[in-house]
Amino acid sequence: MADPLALYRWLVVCRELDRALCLENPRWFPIEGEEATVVGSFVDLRPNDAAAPHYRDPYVVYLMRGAEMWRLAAQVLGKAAGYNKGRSVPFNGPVELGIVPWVAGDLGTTIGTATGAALAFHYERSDRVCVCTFGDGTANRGDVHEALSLAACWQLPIVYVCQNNGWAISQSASDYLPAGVAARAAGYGMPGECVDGNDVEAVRASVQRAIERARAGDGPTLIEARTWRWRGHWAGDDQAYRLQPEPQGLEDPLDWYAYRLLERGAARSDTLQRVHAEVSEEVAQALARARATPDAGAAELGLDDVYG
Amino acid sequence: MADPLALYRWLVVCRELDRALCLENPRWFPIEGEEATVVGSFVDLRPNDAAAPHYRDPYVVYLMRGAEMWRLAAQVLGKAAGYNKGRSVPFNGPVELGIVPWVAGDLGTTIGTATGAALAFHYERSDRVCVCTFGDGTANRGDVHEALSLAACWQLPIVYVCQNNGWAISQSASDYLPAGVAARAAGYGMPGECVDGNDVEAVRASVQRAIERARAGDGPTLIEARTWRWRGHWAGDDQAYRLQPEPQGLEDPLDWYAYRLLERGAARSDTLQRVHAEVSEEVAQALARARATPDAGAAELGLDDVYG
Amino acid sequence: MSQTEAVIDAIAGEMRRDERVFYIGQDVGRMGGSLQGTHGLFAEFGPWRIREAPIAESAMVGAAIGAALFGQRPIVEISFGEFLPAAMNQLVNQAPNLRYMSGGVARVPVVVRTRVGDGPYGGHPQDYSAWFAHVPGLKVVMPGTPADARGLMLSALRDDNPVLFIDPMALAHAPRGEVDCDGEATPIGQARLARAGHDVTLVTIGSMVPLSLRAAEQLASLEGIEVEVIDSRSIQPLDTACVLESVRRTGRLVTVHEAWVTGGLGAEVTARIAEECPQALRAPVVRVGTAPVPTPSGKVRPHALPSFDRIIAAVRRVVASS
Amino acid sequence: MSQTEAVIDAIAGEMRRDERVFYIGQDVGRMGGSLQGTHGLFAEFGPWRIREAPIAESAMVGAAIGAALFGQRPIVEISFGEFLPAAMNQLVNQAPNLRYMSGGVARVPVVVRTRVGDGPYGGHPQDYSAWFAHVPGLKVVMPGTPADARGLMLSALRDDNPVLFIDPMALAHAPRGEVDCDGEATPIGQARLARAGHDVTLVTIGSMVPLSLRAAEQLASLEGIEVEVIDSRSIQPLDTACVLESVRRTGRLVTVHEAWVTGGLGAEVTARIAEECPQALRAPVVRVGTAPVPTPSGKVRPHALPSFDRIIAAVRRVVASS
Ligand SMILES: Cc1ncc(C[n+]2csc(CCOP(=O)(O)OP(=O)(O)O)c2C)c(N)n1
Ligand SMILES: Cc1ncc(C[n+]2csc(CCOP(=O)(O)OP(=O)(O)O)c2C)c(N)n1
Ligand SMILES: [Mg+2]
Ligand SMILES: [Mg+2]
Repeated sequence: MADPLALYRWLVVCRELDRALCLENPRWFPIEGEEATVVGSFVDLRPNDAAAPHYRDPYVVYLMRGAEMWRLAAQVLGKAAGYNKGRSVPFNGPVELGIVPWVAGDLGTTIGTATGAALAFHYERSDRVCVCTFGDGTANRGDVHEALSLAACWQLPIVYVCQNNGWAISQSASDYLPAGVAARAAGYGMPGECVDGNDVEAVRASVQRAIERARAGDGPTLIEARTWRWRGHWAGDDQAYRLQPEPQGLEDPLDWYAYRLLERGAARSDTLQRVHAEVSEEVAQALARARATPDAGAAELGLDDVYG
Repeated sequence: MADPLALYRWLVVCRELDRALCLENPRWFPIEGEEATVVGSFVDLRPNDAAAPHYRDPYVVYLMRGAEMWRLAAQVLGKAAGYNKGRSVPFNGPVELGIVPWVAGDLGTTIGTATGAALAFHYERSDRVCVCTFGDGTANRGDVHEALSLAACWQLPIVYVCQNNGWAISQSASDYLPAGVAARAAGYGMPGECVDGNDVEAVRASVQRAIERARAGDGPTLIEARTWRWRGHWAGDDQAYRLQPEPQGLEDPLDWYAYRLLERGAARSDTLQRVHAEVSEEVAQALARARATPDAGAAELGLDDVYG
Repeated sequence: MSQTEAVIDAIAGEMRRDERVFYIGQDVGRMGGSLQGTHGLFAEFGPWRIREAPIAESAMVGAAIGAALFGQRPIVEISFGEFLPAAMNQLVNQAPNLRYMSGGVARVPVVVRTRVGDGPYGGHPQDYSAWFAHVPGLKVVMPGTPADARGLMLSALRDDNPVLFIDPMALAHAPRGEVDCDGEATPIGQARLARAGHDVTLVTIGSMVPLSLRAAEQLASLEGIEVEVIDSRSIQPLDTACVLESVRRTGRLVTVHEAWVTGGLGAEVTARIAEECPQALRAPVVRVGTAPVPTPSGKVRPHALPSFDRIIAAVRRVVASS
Repeated sequence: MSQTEAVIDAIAGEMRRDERVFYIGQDVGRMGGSLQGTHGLFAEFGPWRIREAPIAESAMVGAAIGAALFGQRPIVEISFGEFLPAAMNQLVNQAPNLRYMSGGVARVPVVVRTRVGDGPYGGHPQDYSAWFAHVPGLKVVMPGTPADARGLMLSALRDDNPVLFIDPMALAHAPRGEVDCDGEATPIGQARLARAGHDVTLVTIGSMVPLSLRAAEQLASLEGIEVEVIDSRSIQPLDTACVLESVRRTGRLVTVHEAWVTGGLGAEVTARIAEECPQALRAPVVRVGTAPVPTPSGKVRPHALPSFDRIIAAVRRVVASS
């Protein structure tokens, strides 16, 4: 269980690391603006649960599970020291930490795998659970439907969180989601909920309730966390397609949580500033360490790593 | 528009032909008990609309479109005179009559094709529509979700009718449909309705409303027609897996409609009996004619019919 | 035992031995599976381990992969090979990539069982097995005898990689054959010399194994042509050494499988010969498979499928042309 | 023109000429498509004819097939070949079967456009093109020059059968080449003699065409080896006559494509040689393709892909071994 300051720290890690990675690699998919949804969805998992984050900068989730930041940075830089040995898409995560990995780039497919993690836990009659996030665009893939159906039929211990950031590359969600994603829950006979995805406490509370249901054997839940993609689809995206103005009153999930902590007297502003400074330093060091390592190359081709 | 007696006649055609086909081919998938859903869904289509019936004995739909009964019977007997030249699964229908055909046996796939028929009509800005039925088991296929999403996004002129007969081969719908199928409509922002699938007038009224919406440019509808599979999955199925008793008060859709016609004075019982007799005779003749034709064979291999 | 009984024997044995093994499929419970392919398993193991799945092939395979990744050893049945395309993203973008893309860490002990070809049921005959050999990371096996059906299933279940296990439907219930129920597993990737011969090498698999053997017997007794029949058993990995050795002796190659010819197993076997020892070929290779049409139904089907007569004709041709 | 510009030119031309042609894809509107593959089309034709689709590849392809069946001539774009598996049931159980199974009645004039391989974008490189040649009923083309990109797209759009049109990403923006915008369509199923030579026949396709030509030039100038380069252009139907004629002259065959070797185009080309004229082969065939690993990313990728050096080495080997 993360205390308020630890929670804030994860939000900051999410943002600072992402910003740094965007500068390193214009093809990185930035998470800025969506930190509360990511952090709130995964921060309460136990180490032996499974985490299946959406592809958009999921590194904070990997870090929560114990991944080393410099090795993740190495993935973005295409270094041999990446957990993926430089082979896969960089947003892949280390499977040895209970992460459902990204071993290809087709959206929707990992939701089946995540559902299988929940099946493993269900089958062994443990109280382990899986949290699985996916995009609002991804929600239209057939695999999402099939996975939700299967999880509902078998009452699997999984929490599906749709990270609705309003966009799928250049398309606006208003064009491909005539109704909200949470409205789909009823069709599977599972609880559905729509939360403010910029409010880390709201996301966390909703996910916690769903996790409890899952641990108790009461099956899956579908949560829709409404947030916003602040930046382009990829870091270098000029977004010439964005014609509509930003929605009014968009919250910055970090500021929002910082204000709350200050209001409640749960933290002082210099403490928060120190968190930013520490994290910046940590990110800089991780990047420096990653940069100093060799690029992935012929040695990582790995003809012997295909079959085990 | 079918008058009451014509409507009754279609119900009888559906049942009598099916019974005869079951006797001819133990692998035929019988429709008995579900006639009202099939007939009610398709009877109000215009000739230039598209019909995409579920695979379970869809012949009455093909007949409504103008197919010749003996040529359909020929398909079940594996004769060269079948519209499919004996090549495909027998439940295939003639594409030249605006039917979305069954050219393989994988469930769900034809729903995409049916949605494409609606796309063609939408694209040409006509008021043509497509009616597409599918099973309650099929409803869990990813393709159904994707097709409904696409139709909702583009507001395509299509009516989806889930022919919920309570079974998918040996599985009971209570095991794979935690909620009704109509409950899924809200998730696509489309109207959804659940009707008594044994009441041909109810099915028809619901589908007619949906067709009108579709013609008017108001997009797709999802209807769930609740009916019951009286027989086995295939004609020769011993159904050893059926442990539950039949639901109470199951209506025979033919009797039910006959009673209504009689009550209202819309038909006399000897008229109805004559319909049965005429249809039986028609079916017998069609079968006899089909039987007398040659089996499909080497001449139908059709190496030149693969590409056009 | 029939091949189906032999497969079930292997599965039941492993399920008794290893709690982590369980089964996902449609109608695999009380009904006993398509072509009775899981007969008796539900009665012994119950609904927790013999799991009825909704019609959601991609989720079934995806869930099996995920469960394998998290410590179980599931079998997932796709009733017929015609439905593999519905789970194709899981089968080719996910299962075979997991180990390699995780830096060699992930283990994915999942068996995907399906059935292909013509047979007593007659429906859904499509045989797409060749596709899965194209994609590195999967193993693909197809038994041609009851003994191998049991032996290959045992190997598949004990393998830490995703294995596609393909039942040829034509052999589901007959011919029956001796099966040693305490016998060893059949190693994946080793072809079997089904019949020795010195005139022609015939490489075959699955349903075509007994047919090819019958053709070989007739050719030997009536025409004095001795055909060496190699049952490939595995499509990926492919046992090339065995075929090479044989073709070096016979100088003639015929390939026979129920799948289509273009891009099929026969193409790969032939290409490997042409890579290793083209000069050994004394006659043009002949490939036998389904005619280049979508596999038809009913009474048209026999005219599209490889047959006893077409095998005989193919062998005669390679003998005549050298 | 670049290949991408040439494809767009063909599409725009047909859209002007024929109202029934329209385009379905993701991000193909204002953004101009992945790799700018639809640049300018939205501005000219607007949202009715350049349709943005949800992330629902199976529905996209299914809808295009249905629209084709009901009188339109749609193009459906699957942004990257890696996503074809998500639409596999439509692509192989539906599109290629419609005509045959309807007794030769149905017409399915649909073009499925996708992109494969390494390239300026770098993502989603999987090349599954070989699968689609295995299944009767589809046509499969992959241009290797801007002129063929335009010409093959024109043919695809005018064909009454489902055509899978594959852009090799490596050639998306360069090299540029002359394109006659009033020129004829390139017939589907005819290979192109890209370079005449008498020592070795090299059959290639897509991204490997310019690379193979460069290798051939160097081999000619530095080593005096004259390589005949055949650009297959079409995977299904496959132009065998052209390759046979060449191999009969050169006695040596090298195949080069970006897809994996096992079960790839090279296997089928080689098998057809072994079926027709194995005795013409004076040296073992060499097949060049991606190494047998799931196609890796970034800096590992060049070590897996076929390269200039590997092509040179392959040619040297076939020359040395005869
Ligand atoms: C099956 C599939 N189709 C298309 C793509 C291309 N693609 C990559 S990201 C993306 C948008 C995804 O939208 P969403 O799920 O909302 O996630 P977001 O990018 O907004 O985080 C698309 C279409 C893909 N990767 N996989
Ligand atoms: C993709 C796919 N999976 C499985 C099957 C095997 N199968 C044939 S009919 C059937 C049951 C279908 O149930 P439902 O959709 O309710 O239709 P019903 O048979 O009840 O009319 C199944 C599972 C199939 N044909 N296609
Ligand atoms: Mg989004
Ligand atoms: Mg049903």
